[in-house]
Amino acid sequence: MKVRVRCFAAAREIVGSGELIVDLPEGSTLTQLFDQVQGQFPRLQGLAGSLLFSVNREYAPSDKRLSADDEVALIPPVSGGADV
Amino acid sequence: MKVRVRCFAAAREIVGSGELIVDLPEGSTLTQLFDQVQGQFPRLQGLAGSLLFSVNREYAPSDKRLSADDEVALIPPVSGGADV
Amino acid sequence: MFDITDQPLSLEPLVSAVTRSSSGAVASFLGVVREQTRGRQVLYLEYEAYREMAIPKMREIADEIRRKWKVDEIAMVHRIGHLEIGEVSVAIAVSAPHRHQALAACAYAIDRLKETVPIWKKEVWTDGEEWVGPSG
Amino acid sequence: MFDITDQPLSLEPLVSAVTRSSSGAVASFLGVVREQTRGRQVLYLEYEAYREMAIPKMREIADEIRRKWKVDEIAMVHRIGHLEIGEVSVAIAVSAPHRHQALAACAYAIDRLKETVPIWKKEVWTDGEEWVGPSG
Repeated sequence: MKVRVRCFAAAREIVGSGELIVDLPEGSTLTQLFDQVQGQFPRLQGLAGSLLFSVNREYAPSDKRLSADDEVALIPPVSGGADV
Repeated sequence: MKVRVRCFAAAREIVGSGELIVDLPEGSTLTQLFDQVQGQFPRLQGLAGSLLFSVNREYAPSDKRLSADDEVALIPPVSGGADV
Repeated sequence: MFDITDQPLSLEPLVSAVTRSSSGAVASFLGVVREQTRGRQVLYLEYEAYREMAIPKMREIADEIRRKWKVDEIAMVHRIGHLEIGEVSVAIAVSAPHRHQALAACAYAIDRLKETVPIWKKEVWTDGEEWVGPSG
Repeated sequence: MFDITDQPLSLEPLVSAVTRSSSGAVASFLGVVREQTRGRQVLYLEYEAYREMAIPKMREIADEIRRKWKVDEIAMVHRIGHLEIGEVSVAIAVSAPHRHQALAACAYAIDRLKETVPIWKKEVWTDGEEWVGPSG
């Protein structure tokens, strides 16, 4: 199955693009997705401990199983709202 | 001695003016001033329990002794800042 | 900026007045004339101030704030005269390096203004009028 | 009003958007780009958002606020793109019948925005750049 992976901030810069299409076995989890993407972009390992995921624009745990056409995002620690 | 008495809000409406000049014996207190003004404007009695005084633009206790040329104000309960 | 005015208030001039290069946060407050006041239909309000005492009392509140929180600047302006429903009676802005200070100081400023600054409000209804106390 | 924009922010449109005839208070907050950030000289900031998720997350914060306080309306707008020192990165306004609700809800809104809304800031200094975490 194919899922769309959106990349932001430091993750986007490592990947070199705001979006990837990743081909995965049916029933894969977010962890499996991330392992695959990290295989392609090893520098993502530096973010791994702090990264959150969203699936279809909701934060999701890393054991969540994905479905075809899901929109996943790699979400580094957020920092909106000014330095205050 | 003469002191200037400024009147605001309900006190101003009862007195019919924003300002009075009151002639008092030397060393009179705010209480004595108010008794004299109330003698002239008996409806002030309805405010007496809630009224504060200022002398020279600072809140002052009613036993404060006045000096010539002091600016006294009759200060009904304040209600600035909207009904919130 | 501490003032009493008979002109309509807006926040923008206060925000500009308080923002410094050290300011990371500007908290502000507007008091607005509400439609309903304790069940009676208000037509309009009349605000009156002891201007020569009110402005120094605003400055005292600012001094209190500076003793309690690390803030950059404070602005308070109160309107007087005839106010219609929906109009702004008071505007406050506080800038600070950090948001918690700005927000706490702004809340303190409006609480203290209502307690100590000699300004009075008369409510005018269809069937009468009354000077309102601090709980109003 | 919940939005992400690359245009300069000002409070006035948010204040107008939230004020109702029932509103006695409008509390607002601006986040401003400060000169000093942990001792390094910032030249400018770059903000980036996951827009399609950020706006629903702002609406969720507004829903949380409505469950906690009696408020009239809530507006939150975050700017993205290139921001210079002194520019506004986020603007929030909350109206309520009473001041305590408006002030508490406004403080809650900025706290939660910083925690949950997918927006990122990169600091650019004279000698480098870095994506900043939530404590930054």
